[in-house]
Amino acid sequence: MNFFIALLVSFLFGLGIYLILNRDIMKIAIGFGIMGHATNIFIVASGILQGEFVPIIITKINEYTTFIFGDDLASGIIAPIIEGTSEAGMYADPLTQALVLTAIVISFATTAVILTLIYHIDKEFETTDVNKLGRMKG
Amino acid sequence: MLLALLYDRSFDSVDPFIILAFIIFLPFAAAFVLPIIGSKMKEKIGWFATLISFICFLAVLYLIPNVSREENLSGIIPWINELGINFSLRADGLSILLAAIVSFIGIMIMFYSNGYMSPKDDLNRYYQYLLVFMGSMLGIAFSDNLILLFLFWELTSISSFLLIGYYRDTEKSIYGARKALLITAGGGLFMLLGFIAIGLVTGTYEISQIVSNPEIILNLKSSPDFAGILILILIGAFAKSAQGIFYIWLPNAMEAPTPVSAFLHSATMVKAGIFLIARFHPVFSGTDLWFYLVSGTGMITMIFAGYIAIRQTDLKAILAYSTISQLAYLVTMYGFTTEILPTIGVSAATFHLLNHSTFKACLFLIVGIVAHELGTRDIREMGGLAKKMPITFIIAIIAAASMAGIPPFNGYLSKELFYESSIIMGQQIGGIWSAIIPMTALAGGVLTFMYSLRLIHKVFLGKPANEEMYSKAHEPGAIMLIPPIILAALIVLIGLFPDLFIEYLVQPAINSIAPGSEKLHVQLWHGFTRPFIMTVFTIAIGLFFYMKYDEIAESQNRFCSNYKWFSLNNLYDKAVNNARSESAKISGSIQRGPPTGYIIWMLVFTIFLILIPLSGFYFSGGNLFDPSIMRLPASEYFLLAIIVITAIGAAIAPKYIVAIMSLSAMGYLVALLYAYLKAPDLAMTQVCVETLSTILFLAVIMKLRKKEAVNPDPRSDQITKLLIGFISGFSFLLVIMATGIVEPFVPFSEYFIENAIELTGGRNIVNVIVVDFRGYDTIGEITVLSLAALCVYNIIRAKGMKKEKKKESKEEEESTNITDNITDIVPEEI
Amino acid sequence: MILQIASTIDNLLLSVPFIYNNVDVLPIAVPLLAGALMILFRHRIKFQKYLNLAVSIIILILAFLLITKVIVNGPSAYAVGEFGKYGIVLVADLLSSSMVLLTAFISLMCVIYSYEYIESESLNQSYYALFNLMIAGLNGIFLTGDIFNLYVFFEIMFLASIGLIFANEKLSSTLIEHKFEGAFKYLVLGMIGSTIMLIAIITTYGTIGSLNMADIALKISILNQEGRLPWQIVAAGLLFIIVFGNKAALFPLHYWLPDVHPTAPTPISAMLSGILIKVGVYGILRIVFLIYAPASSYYLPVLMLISLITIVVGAIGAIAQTDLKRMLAYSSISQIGYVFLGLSIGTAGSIAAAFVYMIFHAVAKSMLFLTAGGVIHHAETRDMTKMGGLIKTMPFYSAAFMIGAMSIAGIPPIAGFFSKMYLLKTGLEAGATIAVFIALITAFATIYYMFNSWISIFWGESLKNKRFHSSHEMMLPIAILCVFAILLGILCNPVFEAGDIVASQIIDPELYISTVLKVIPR
Amino acid sequence: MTTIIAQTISKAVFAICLMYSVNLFIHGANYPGGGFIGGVLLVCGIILIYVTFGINRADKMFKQDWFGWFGFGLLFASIAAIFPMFKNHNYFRSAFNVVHFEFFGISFGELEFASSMMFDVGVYFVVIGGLVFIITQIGKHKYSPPKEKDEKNVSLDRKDNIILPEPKEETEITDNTVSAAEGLQ
Repeated sequence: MNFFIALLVSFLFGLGIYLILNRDIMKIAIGFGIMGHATNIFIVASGILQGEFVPIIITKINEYTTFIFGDDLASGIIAPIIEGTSEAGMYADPLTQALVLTAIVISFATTAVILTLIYHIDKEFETTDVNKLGRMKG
Repeated sequence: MLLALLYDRSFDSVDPFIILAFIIFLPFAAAFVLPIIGSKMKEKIGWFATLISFICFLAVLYLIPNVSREENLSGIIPWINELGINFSLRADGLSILLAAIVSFIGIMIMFYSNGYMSPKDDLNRYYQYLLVFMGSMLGIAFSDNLILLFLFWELTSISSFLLIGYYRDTEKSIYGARKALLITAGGGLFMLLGFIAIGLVTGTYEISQIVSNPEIILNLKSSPDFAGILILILIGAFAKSAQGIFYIWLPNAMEAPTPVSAFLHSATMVKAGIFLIARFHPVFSGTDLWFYLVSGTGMITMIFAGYIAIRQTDLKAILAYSTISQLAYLVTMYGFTTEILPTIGVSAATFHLLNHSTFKACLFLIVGIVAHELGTRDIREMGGLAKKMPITFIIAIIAAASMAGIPPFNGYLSKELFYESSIIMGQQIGGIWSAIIPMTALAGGVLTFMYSLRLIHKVFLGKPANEEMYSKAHEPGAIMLIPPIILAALIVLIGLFPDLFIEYLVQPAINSIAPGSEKLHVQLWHGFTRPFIMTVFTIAIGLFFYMKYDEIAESQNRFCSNYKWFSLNNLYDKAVNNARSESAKISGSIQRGPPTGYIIWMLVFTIFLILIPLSGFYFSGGNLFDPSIMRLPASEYFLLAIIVITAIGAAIAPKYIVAIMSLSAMGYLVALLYAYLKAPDLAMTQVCVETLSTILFLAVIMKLRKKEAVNPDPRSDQITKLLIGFISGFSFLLVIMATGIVEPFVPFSEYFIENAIELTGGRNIVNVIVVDFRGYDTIGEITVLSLAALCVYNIIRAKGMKKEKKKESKEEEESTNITDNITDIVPEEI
Repeated sequence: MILQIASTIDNLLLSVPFIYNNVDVLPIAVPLLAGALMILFRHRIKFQKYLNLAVSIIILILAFLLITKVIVNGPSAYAVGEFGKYGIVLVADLLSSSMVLLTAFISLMCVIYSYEYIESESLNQSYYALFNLMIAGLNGIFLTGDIFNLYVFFEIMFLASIGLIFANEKLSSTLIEHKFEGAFKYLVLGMIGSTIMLIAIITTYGTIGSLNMADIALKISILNQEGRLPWQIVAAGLLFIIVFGNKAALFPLHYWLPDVHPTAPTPISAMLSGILIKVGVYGILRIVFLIYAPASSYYLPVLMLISLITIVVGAIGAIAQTDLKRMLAYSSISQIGYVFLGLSIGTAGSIAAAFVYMIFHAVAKSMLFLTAGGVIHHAETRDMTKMGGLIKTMPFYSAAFMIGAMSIAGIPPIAGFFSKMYLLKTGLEAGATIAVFIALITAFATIYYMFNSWISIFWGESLKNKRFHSSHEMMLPIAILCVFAILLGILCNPVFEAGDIVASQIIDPELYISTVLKVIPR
Repeated sequence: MTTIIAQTISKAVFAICLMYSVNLFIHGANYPGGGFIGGVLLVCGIILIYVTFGINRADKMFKQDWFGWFGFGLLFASIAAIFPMFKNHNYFRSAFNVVHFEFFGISFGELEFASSMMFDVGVYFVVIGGLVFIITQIGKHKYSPPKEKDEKNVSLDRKDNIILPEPKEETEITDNTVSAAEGLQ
């Protein structure tokens, strides 16, 4: 896997973990957000097929076009989309992208839950300090 | 006529196994249906229970001729193969002896209880427990499988626990019940381990196979685990029979109703440990360890318990310590392995087993009568009852004399045997032991004589100490008198005609322990032998010391009050009372409360686990970095740098708004990164989701009290956290770096790319995977989304107990642990 | 005989091909569908109640049919979408199908209990939906043969359990702040666990190129035979241990459990302690003995060590507690340590023992929690020191609690004894004497804390003598579980036999792998 | 932000979002897009309306039971997944068919009908319903400490040892709650 992406991912992980250990409850949520991003980047970047092309097979071009994310954007700015079916190695790994799609949703869902919880904890404990969340111990 | 009926063997065709199973299950079945019958019979339910035990007794009697002919009465039903547990029953002499004692004393006790228990008590429960106990005791007697035996063994512990705690409101009963359960059931656990170990060494749990096969026994004795097995099993047996350090539960168990004490804690349940020792006698005996552990423990307990019994003032406590002491006789004798008359110890012990049950049960019933009439069990409040209760007095004399070993009662016979065996044993060891062992036996006898005499003297003779109570006292009703009379008659009968009982009960038992042993000969008069001389000495010395009885008791009391810490009870109480507070300390230091510590533990553990294979790989010369992968377009460096900057911004900004905005910016940049990584779907999704999550964050922040992060930790804490973050980030880096396809394998993605159009008709492979190839994941994903919505809904509407915060916290401080309360009622005996 | 009955049922089932062919997926599909229906019918209270009961019973029947199919025909693989190993394969071997059956059984009991116990508004609006989706998640975890799918269903179960923790009970005795605090800890630790799980999954995928468990297992064993097992694969397996250990509450990961289990509403506590922590056991069984089996020499010593610490720590915590439900939660930690002890010894016998232990513990512990719910309602407090003398007013509950306590403490003839003995026996056979001895000492502590709490709840002076109208809907599940706790003890042969088969399937995963790889993609 | 201009613009943006989201949804199989992205985009539009108009007004405008939406979506997706079973196929088995529209020899193009499309409809609904529900729930909620009166009632009930169903909490949010929009401005 690419070293710099890996460095970025692990840096974000480290940062996320540091934030999760933070005293402030909101920072914990932010930490999870950062960690979620790190995981997602990791998943995308660790795709086995490191091809040059977006994983969309185009056999017939210009059947109809869309007005923002048309072929131009897809093939021009980001990566070229080639014509005709071709060998699998030419594409970026589609499976990891599909997995990330799922992972994004799941991390959004958990973020929503934790944010609701944080809001209620703030109301109930009258603080955002995690160290005060120690009423149950032993 | 009864005997004639027994010998009319018209049931010979019945499989003995069925009879055995019937004997065991009848009490259980009766206990099960008892509430139904109880609702009709009301307070007369005791007669039903009596009937059940009578039937059991008859069935046991029916088996006696078979056993004395040494027929093989056994049967087996396979139960659990994996554990080697079979429902196998077997009746030999020893089990018949125990079963006869259990069922006979059972009849007496249930009969007696009809008079003793008042109709106001919860009789159904009482008789249920008693019947369950009787069934499990019979189960112990007849089970041929070690694990089956253990099953019944623990059932007796449980039923004893319930019976001791019968008066469940009083703290003393609770204390006693808990103590009995912990010691007997806990000891049982160790015994279970011993049984399992035996099973592993011998390959079977069937007692008859282990005991009868000399090869197996030899195997076991030479096994390196022999000492461990023996100790584990003896722990169980001693705990049950209140020997050694485990004696402490028995005196407290006297909180049970008196018939229960008579039944469980003198006549039968405590005999289970003895029974086990007898059962394993053929396996373990003959080794030095056996003698030292068994006889040693027995002798020490015998003297110690007898000595402590002197200072007791509670009638039942005296009897409890006397029981411990008497059981110690049995243990001592079973520990003897002599070359001359090799089975003398076993014979003596087995005979005494029977005798002890009769006289001790009888004594307990007498005590029950006395306590019932006077309303107290304190020996200092009594006196002169002989005039008021002449019949009780006579019975008491018979029983006490038998216990003290005075001819012509049965206790005398077995005590003579005890003396004889101790002399022989002492001679065998030689040296100073030839004096010490008989002297110990003699000392035990003297102590027994003393407290037996005291019992009669203080209760029935002399002047009444409490006139008021004395005036109320009178002879009890026939229901309460008949059982002790029968028992007393039995004591006399065995004393005068021992041969009948020996032939049908004792001798088969001895044979089953030590096959082919000589016939036991007992006579009331057999010349001026050494045992007889010892008996004379016993009485003489006993009388001499009885003069100084009060002084001895006084000195003991002084010792106890001066050295309170010097007692096992104290140790037990400390352990039990402090268990909760001490473990609360430990648990509190592990479970500290705030989540941060928990997260740190989790991460540290994670890092530790990653380190294991990493270090293995590194030290075997692996290469962690592959330089070929360090290439990236220049434009992307810039993107990565901005992502890092925004992330740091989100991390350090104290104001929430800034942090959220920074996080949001980072999210959009990540979307751009996805675009660079050739994932247009992802980029679009990320942009939309990031927008929504920013809105969500903002919506929450607006409702918080403060819009700023709390002050950070002290610097040292922060450095620790940074360090943990750094190390975990680094270890993840190593894992991530290493991720890369191993050559020969074809990834799944190729299948998707090649077959997408053909199978699904879609060209966007990512989307096709999402809704088609792995659509099952997606349905999970939308479920997660719905669940999040439901969670939010539930969290918002969550309600808890109405707050009484301040009041409750005060109460918590004031309230003491339940175990603390018990310290007050710790009995004063050692 | 069991085989005969099973094959008869199986033959009968053959005549209904719709169910016979899809019985692997129906335990997941039916509750998913039911969950959606419950959301839609949330205003029709009666209908929803009966629908839910019907669905629970249907799932139980389906689980039963599934296990008979597995018993008769061996492990079966079911390709969702018919893409073979490339898609998602559901695999039902005896382990997973028996877990499904256990889940269906315990959840039916908890559902019946909930009718009376959960506040009506909470019950109608979200409870049924969450409950059904949680069952779908659990069954999905047990049946799936795909590691990423495992992650997804893991999240379903996780979020559903969080939602259920916040269901309101009638006469609640939990402070709302405790609920928030416990749930926060649960959520935070669970989310870290999820992140770690994703990393482990992707590391595996990035190295092996496969997401199918059987496929990965095969490829890893090939790599291992060639002697070039990459270290990150081993690390991924260890990371999975963190994830599942977190769910199962192994020692340094157990912190959330004593806070969460007691604060949840009682039927949910029963589900959490009965089933949800077993998910961790199931997962580790799959990880250690199937997917990363060649590297199991790394895993087992670690597991053994932490399981022993878990046993002791749980027992100490349980002794320390005065809060009834918290004591039970700590006891769950200790007991799950026993299961892991059996698992980490790693012989066929000890795995079978761990399996049996797991099942018996599930029955006993969920019954104890349900009983505790009634007791707490009656006493109006969770503090055991403030209770007392309840045996007079609630004899049924005292008997049930007694049976449960005996089972947990391992006193015969209740089920728990046989599993504990099996564990000790197989442990001794495998030569783990010290571990067995520690387990034994802790078993003694178990007797102490279980009976001590029984005494302080049911004996002693009765402080309050109030009448408590325990409804039949609350007593019925307890009674059924009681009967099972006793009957499973006396008639435990089928369970033991199943345990043997399960252990043999786990030790030798070849059958599993070949079953999955035989499925042909279209 | 609750100016007329913002409100008008947001209406327009909502319309564009709606159209584009449908477009994305239909394109999903062949181009970037799909039910999920389409749904999220529409949610963005809806939330924009919520932000600009305030929650209560926006609720009145949409008159939607978002709770039901995701229930419906889940049901739809489930049924779409189960459906192949009735055709003797496995769960989630997909099929597609390309239909040529040809009348009187004139080709009107071709349309592709895929079963996964049906499933995608479910996804679409769940995403819209779920996300909007989450955000509006969090936005709507206003913390109110339990009233004294309730407490007394409950404690009285407890003393009488009769488990009464607790008084139903009002599920509908009263009008005086602070809207998220105010918070978001």
